[in-house]
Amino acid sequence: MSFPLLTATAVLPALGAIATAAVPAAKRTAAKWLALVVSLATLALAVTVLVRFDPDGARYQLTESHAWIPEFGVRYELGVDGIAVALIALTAVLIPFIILAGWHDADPLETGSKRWRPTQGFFALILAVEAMVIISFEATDVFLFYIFFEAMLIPMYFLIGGFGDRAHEHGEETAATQRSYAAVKFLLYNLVGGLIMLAAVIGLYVVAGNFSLTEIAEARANGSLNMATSTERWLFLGFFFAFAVKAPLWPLHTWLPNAMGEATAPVAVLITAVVDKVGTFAMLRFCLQLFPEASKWATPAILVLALISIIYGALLAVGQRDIKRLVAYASISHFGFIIMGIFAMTSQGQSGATLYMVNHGISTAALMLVAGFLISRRGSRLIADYGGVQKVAPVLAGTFLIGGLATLSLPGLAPFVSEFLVLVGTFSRYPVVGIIATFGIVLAALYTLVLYQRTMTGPVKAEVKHMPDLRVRELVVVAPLVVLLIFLGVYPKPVTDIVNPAVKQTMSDVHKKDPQPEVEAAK
Amino acid sequence: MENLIALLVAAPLLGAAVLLCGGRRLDAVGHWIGTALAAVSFVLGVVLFADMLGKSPENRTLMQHLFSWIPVEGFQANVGFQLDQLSMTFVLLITGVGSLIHLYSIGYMEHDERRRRFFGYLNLFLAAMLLLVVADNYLLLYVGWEGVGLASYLLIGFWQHKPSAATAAKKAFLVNRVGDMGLSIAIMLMFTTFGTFAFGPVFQATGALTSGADAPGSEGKLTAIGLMLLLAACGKSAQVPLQSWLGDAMEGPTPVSALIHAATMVTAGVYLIVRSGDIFNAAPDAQLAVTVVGAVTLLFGAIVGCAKDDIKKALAGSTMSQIGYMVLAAGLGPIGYAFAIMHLVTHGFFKAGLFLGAGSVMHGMNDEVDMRKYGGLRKYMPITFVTFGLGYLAIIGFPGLSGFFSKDKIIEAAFAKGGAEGWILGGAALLGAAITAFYMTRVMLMTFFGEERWRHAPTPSPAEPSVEPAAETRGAHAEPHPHESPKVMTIPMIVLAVGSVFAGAFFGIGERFVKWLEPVTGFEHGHPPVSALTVTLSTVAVMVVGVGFAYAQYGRRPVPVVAPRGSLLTRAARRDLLQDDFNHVVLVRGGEHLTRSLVYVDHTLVDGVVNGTAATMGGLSGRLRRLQNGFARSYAVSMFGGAAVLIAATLLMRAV
Amino acid sequence: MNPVNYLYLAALLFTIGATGVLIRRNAIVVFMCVELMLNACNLAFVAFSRMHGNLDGQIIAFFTMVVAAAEVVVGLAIIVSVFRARHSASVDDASLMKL
Amino acid sequence: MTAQLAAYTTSTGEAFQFWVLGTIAVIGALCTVFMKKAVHSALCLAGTMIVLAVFYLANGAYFLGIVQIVVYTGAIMMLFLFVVMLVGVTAADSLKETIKGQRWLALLCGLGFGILLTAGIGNASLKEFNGLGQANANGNVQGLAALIFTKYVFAFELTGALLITAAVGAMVLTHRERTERAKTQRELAEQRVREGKHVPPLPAPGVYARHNAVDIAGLLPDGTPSELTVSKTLRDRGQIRDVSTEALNDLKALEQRAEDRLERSNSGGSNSGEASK
Repeated sequence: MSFPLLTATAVLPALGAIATAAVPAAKRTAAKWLALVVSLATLALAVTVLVRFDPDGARYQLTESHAWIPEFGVRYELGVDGIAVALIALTAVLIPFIILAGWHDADPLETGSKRWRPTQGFFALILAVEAMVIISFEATDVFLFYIFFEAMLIPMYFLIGGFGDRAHEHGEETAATQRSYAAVKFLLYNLVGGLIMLAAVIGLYVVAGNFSLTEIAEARANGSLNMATSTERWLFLGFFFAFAVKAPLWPLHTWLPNAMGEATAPVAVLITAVVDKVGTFAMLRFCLQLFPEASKWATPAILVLALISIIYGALLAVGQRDIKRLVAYASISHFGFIIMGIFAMTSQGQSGATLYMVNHGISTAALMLVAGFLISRRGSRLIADYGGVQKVAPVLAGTFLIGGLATLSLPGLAPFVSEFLVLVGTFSRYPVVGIIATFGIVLAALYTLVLYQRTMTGPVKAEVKHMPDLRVRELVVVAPLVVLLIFLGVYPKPVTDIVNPAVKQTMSDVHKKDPQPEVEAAK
Repeated sequence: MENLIALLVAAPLLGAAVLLCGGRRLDAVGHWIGTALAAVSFVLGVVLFADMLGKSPENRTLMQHLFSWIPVEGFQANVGFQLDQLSMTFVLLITGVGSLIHLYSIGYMEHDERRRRFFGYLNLFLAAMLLLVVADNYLLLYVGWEGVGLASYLLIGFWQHKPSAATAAKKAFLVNRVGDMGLSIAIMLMFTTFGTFAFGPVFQATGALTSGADAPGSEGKLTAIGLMLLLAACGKSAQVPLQSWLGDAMEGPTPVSALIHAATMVTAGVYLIVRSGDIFNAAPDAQLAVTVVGAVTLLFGAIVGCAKDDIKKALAGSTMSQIGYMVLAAGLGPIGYAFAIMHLVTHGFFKAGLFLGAGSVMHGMNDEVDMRKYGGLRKYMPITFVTFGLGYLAIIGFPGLSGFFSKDKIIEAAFAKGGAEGWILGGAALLGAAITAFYMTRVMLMTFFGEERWRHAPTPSPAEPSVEPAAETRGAHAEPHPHESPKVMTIPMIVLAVGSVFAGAFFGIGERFVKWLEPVTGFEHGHPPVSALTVTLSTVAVMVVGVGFAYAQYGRRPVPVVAPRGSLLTRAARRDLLQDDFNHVVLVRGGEHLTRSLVYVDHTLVDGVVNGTAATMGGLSGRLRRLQNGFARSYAVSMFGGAAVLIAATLLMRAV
Repeated sequence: MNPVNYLYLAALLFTIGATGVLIRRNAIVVFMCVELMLNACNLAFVAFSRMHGNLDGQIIAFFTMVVAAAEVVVGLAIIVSVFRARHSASVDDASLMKL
Repeated sequence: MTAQLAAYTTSTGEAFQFWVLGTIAVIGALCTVFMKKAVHSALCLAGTMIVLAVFYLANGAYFLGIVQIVVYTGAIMMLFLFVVMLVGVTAADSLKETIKGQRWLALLCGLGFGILLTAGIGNASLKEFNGLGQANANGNVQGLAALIFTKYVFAFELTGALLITAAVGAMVLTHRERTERAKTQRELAEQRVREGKHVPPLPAPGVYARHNAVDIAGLLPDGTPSELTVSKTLRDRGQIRDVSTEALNDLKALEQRAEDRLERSNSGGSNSGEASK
């Protein structure tokens, strides 16, 4: 038996989490370094996965399979396709930056404050989330996936509820109330989704007799497993609901602005750039493969919801007064694009959606982390409290602008590629939807530029006059993200090469072919 | 040779990267690096041009495939370049005028502490613009298209401390985004119709589509593509209805206005239309829309130009109007493409020259932009006066100068459209020529002639209250001492003036320019209903009339320092014909209300449903918790009762 | 007589024991009632054993007795320690099990 | 009577035994529930258990019947009695209900449960009665042993562990580590003085020359009993014998008698006086 690479990739951060949590309270810095080193080692393993993965090879590679609960046919089955590899790489890349960006976020508050901030816990929880996210991307057993899909909520709950911004405009008491509200809201939303999914998972077991994604998908493909139309639809809805909450899709989105607003910036990045991707990823892997007919049946409704998400999220982002909530609503808009790309059922749409997941992760991380640096300097999340930062902290403003430009999908930066692919993919099958979604790019420009203008330009406000520019640690966080944004914008081929075969497979799972161009069709 | 194309783009890109990432260490030499790399690009352009001239006209197109950009099933986007005569024309214009303006900026921006960054942005602009014109497919063109938009955004808002500049930059970007939406929809339409969006295959497929009668509704598709491309062009080239950003864009430093908002970027829309000529040729409805937009804009811009007292805004109106001419010509089909580009090039020379002249005037007048506070400057800035004057003569179409050749041809072609359309379009173009002569003469007279109004009324403060101490050190409040600009600024002006004088004749005589472009754009001679000579004579005549009117109003009477109230039209024109007010009321206010109400809805309705559910649950459980009295025996009763119910249920199930 | 009557008797005893659990407050008496319920079950098991003609039922009853013994030991120990702490053996006095 | 039918029914002797002892068992169970004092409940329960043991024997479960008597009745019930003794009497012994509606609900549930259970048994098809003749052929104990040490050996081992755990658990629960030094007599005396209550030792029970039992309260000078003299446990159980009325009556009678005697002696005196006169 070969080395269980996938297990190792997931187990390493888990062990790291335990080790970090076990570091004595006095050695705070040691815990930070330990977490950073573990996350970097995980990155190395993820890169190994990336290298060992052969895009033209079998659909699921590096597979591992062991019996787990034989009575219920639950197996410990791991395997990655191109989409999963890309997302694992994204996760592994982002976590070190998140850790580095949150270096001081969990330090004990200045003396006199009663709040207890367990530094070790903060970093251990981040690593725990990483482990769970990675194994969710790897699991090819529905039950195994479900367990970690749900288990993720626990560390996230503590990350949101336990660690807020250092300063808060309404005082520590209010902040704690709002934080716990946000954390509970996050938990409840996702638990409800998860419970409905659990019912669907059990239903799937009753119908199919086991939990193996590959076996069920194969049985569905060769016709040996027939589901009644209504059964398939109900099961699909059960799965989709959970993923739509996680993703999040309108109107199940309201937990995200609260969670992202109250959490520290690195945790907010963890939510939107890493954890939420599990939702969209699972739509692609589970909804489409297990329930192809029901997916096609639900497409019109889902496209409408995605479209509403795009426009609604963008409009609300324009109306926000809080920087982090603005980014949250922008993310809702972007998730609308991703879901639209998945359910457009075209190669371009799905490749674009996958690419979008990766790119959105990087671009939001860049924007949100810089926003976090900004907020930590002034101690306010309100846009109106800033002004003229460009003058005092040009590098901060510049990176913020690049993050913003990535968010508005400027060509040359990575998100453009994915957004355009999604739009083209949607347009070629549903022209009206595509055109309406295109309005989203105008609105994206509006909220980004308004944010930039109000915070960075104009006369220098007295409160920001002595704001320091980015420090070395912060620059180390932002610069690689910016480089990645530019590189993947100019040369996304490495990612698309990995993703394309997997998308081709998914397309054949749902028995869909790309619409042919008219000229060739005429020939 | 092909590799030089990539270098052409790479040189300024490298400059931008070095200058923007280099930090303060490069402050001392940054401007020279920027200028040098722009010049390198120009030299490369010239080398490529020489190489091109050495080939036969049919084989002049250079193609280079660099790498596969977005390879996805069924969707292939490449990074590849196509350099043909059309692109070449643009390359030379961009790098040539660009280099000159880099040079000029060294002087103009001398006292700005962020000069290095300014040159970085300028280089970024050059790279994006070059990418735009040498791209071999629409998607890559789109990259350049947005790239120039970004550079324009950064440069308009270069003086970010001024809220007006930041707002203007944002406005420009947003309005352009609306146009970009058109371009992206056009690309999507091409992809669904042809399966590709590379120039060559698309134009081939267009031909196949129109020749073969087997694709019903194909013209509708092509018209849709054409209209979307037109929307894109409107955004970038400030055509009605997306013109509102150009006037505000004058908040940027003057070299920026000269390079981006006069000579190059704003003409990208014309490039797009001419480049997509094959599509427009097959979609007459779209073509008609193009001509209408052009005609409306050329009058719109001209009227706005008449009313503005801000010298740069007056020139911006003029730019809008002149691009209207080009768009009009481009909408005329093969009879107009070449003339559109020819006017574009000559306009590039003289308008850049005019802007640089305006910048030179402002430089000497403590950044004063109000022409009512100029007057009689010809004595103090002779070189500026001469170069500006030559540009002025060129733009109004003074016989023999470059504007005369290019504009006259467009008017001719407009008449040659034939029928009522021809008469209307031609008439509009002719009227536009008259108004052009009027407002340009107005600018000329108010600036360089008449009494020295700046002497009587010491400059109060510039139009925008400046909060930036740097601007104050430039002495905005002191009495101006008009003086000639340094050599580094005047030399580019002189070069551009030479271009404005001779370029038209060089291109126009013997149809040299038309023949040069013909392999790319095609050409057919138009047949105006009246003879060409009549058109030319009437053009000159209306020009003279326009000049006369202007002289009567501004040359013979003193110009009031404070603007008179003016007629309704004047007041409307001062406010950009109320377009901004419309935008403000409908889009800005409406949008604000929409977003505000949506925020409210999200908070109360969407979130309210959830919170309401939570509250209901809370109330319900508050009632239920009274059952939890803490007595173990009570709990035991419920357990026992539950067991009884279970037995009953089992029995019932067995009974059934 | 039909041996099923043993089952009826077991049911009756079980019910009496359960009711006792519900109405008595003295923890010791409650405990005794629980023992009564367990014994009723044992009787049923023994009767079942006879019905089926194998000893499995008796085995279960045997195990029940063992477990009951263990339970009594721990349960009474709990009662004693609760009594020491509160000076009361009433189950109603331990009523903190509420929201 | 065919063999088939024999399996369905039992001998008349067993039937007689069932009806008599069954009645006793039910009465014992009811008494367990309704007796006011825990001791009585425990004794009634012991009676029921002995009856059940007989039933086990009658059902062929000889081993279990003996175990029932030895372990259950002999050991466990005695444990109960010990605890009753330790805990003593509390207010919990009152049969008055304190939770509203609890009694009615309990009776309702009990009635419903009983009826349903009976209906269930009646509903079940319990026609076959194989008897244990075959299973007990090699002796009941041997049969059980064979099962316990083969099929149920794992469970058996587990119960062993359970019992050990239970024993340890009981010790842990009831054992109290002494956390402070025991007070010396001197310290106790000093504490008493400091508190200022009952500086002298508590008064002894009993009435001089009449009663010396510990459950009889001593009388105060006015003849009323003093509770201080009796131990608290007895007080709580209400087991004080109050002899005050008796004592007062005695006193009254004594006085009466004394009066009578004095009067007589007076008269006697006078008589004697008279006599002496």
